[in-house]
Amino acid sequence: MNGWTAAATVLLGCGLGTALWGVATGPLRRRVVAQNLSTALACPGLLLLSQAYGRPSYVDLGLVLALLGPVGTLVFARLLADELAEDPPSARGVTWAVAGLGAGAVIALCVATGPSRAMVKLLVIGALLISGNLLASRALSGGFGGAGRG
Amino acid sequence: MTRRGRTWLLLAAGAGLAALLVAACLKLPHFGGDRHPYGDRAVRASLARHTANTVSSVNFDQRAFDTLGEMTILFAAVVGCVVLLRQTRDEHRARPEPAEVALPVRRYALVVLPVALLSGLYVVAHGQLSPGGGFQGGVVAATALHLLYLGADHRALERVRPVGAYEVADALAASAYLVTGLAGLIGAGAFLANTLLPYGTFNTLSSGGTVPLLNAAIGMEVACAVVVLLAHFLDQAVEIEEGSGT
Amino acid sequence: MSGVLNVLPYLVAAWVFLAGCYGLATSRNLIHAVGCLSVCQAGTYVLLLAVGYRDNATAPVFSDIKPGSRPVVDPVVQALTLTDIVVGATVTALLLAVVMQISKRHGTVDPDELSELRG
Amino acid sequence: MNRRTALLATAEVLAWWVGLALLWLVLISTVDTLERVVGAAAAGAGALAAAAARRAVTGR
Amino acid sequence: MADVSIVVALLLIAAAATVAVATRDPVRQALVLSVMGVVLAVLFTVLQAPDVGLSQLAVGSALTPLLLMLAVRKVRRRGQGKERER
Repeated sequence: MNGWTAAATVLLGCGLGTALWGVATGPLRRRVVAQNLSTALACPGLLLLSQAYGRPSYVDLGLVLALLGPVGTLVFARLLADELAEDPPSARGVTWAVAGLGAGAVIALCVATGPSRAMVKLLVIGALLISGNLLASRALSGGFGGAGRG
Repeated sequence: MTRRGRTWLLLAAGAGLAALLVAACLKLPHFGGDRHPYGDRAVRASLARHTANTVSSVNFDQRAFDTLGEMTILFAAVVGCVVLLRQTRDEHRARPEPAEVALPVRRYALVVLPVALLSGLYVVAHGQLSPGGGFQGGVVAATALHLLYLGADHRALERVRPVGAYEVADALAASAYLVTGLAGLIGAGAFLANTLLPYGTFNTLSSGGTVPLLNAAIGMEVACAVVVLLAHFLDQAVEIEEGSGT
Repeated sequence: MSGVLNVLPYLVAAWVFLAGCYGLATSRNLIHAVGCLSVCQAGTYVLLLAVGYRDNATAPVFSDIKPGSRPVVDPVVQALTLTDIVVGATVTALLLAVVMQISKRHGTVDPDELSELRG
Repeated sequence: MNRRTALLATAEVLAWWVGLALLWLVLISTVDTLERVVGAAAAGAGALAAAAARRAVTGR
Repeated sequence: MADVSIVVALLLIAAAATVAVATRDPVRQALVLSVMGVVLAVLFTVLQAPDVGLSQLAVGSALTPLLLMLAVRKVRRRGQGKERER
């Protein structure tokens, strides 16, 4: 048992639990935000788990989630553009808070790894994750002006 | 049968099934137990053939014939979709007007597309070493292409995605798997036998005999299959309309 | 704790499977039914991986650990599950294609209305 | 297509290729010759895709 | 401690499956299924199956939602076209 496992369990349990609750109830605008945050929270969780198990090869999961998670949110932003335009979601505070959480987790992991190839990989994943999620959040609140056709 | 009656029948049957399942669960070997005879043998066989990722060794060496079956299901499902979603005589194509996409979204799509494609290829190429393989990497690479639909519109996607070429590549990849298997049959006496190529140094790209080759064939097959599937879905959802309009 | 944990994963797998079946049977929309079918499939993934788990073991991937240095979980069930997931997704696509055809032919995706049409 | 646009297109592909090849070196754990060759090929495919995507979106 | 993370992931999956079935609108169900895919990937990771988790992430995060949403869109567009003809 170690602190990394505890941190990952708390992050995933609380974060994904909240995201699940958010996606299950409320209006559509809250559900899409919760879906975006679920990937933003799960990716640092997976990276922490990789450190907890002492397996650098698990980092690939974080890489794929950081790349495809925002793509999934863009799918919803694109195909629900009409519905979301009537009632645009605004979750600036939560999005930045979660992005900060992800950045904190990545920095902690980088410190634990020390300067090496693995650290650069972690930084790349962190950059992809945070930029992707901020952008997906931006796309949800009106990134597809008058779209919904093409 | 009325709706009410059906619900009662469902609940009764579900309760029976649940009782049986719970009874079965209580008799299963305990979760986390130490007895995994097949697993231990699979790990030993995989290490003997210098394949670092045991799961890939099971998929593409020890149970390669089973994977051929899986690939056939995938291929059949894609053929089924292509047949079901073709444009019929009473439908016509309506060109949708180009979508307006915010500039940051478009830039993000253009930057992440090659990065995701490279990651997909990385996952395929290192399938026999680290977690990953043809099935996962193929899906990642195919999804990467569709960023072009999300970041621009369907017309831009169509410019870089000739569906015919992907259909041919899909069939070629499926035959490449078969040809590798036949090479084993001719050279080593058994279909898909992994004894032809040298096993190489453990934990390098060329280790594992035919595993990397089959891995690459599956990666290409899955990627092309997903592209063809999504192409037909996008056609139906975005372009094809009913009625014999002009 | 460990007494419950001995069977909890199997019970969760059964619960997920039964929940999916319930949704499938009571669904009023064929697209929703296809989603419920993928929930059923998730139950089978959980069952398979729970059977292969070993306490305090790690993944049978030796790119970053020395073979034999740590106990590993069962790779056979993992191989079954991972092909199942990708093939399952294409089968979902096939079913959705059938749903789109039904909607085109009959103008509805409610199974109840569909059976009325036939009778 | 005149000389200038051809030169610009080549530069674009080359820039993408260098960036993606560096990314490949970050992703992998051990470096050897075959790894470099595969990485160069994968980066080439990625660079061509990037240039084609950019043209499909902007150049009509 | 590893046991705790397994229990947490299992409970999350049970909850996600229940919610996915109870959400009757296909669009909202697609959102729940996408979150459920992420939760499944986490469960596979704590069960020490990164290959399977990668497979689930690749399929569940973008491909399945895209297929479901395109099907919903096609069915809805048909309905709208019908109403316009009347």
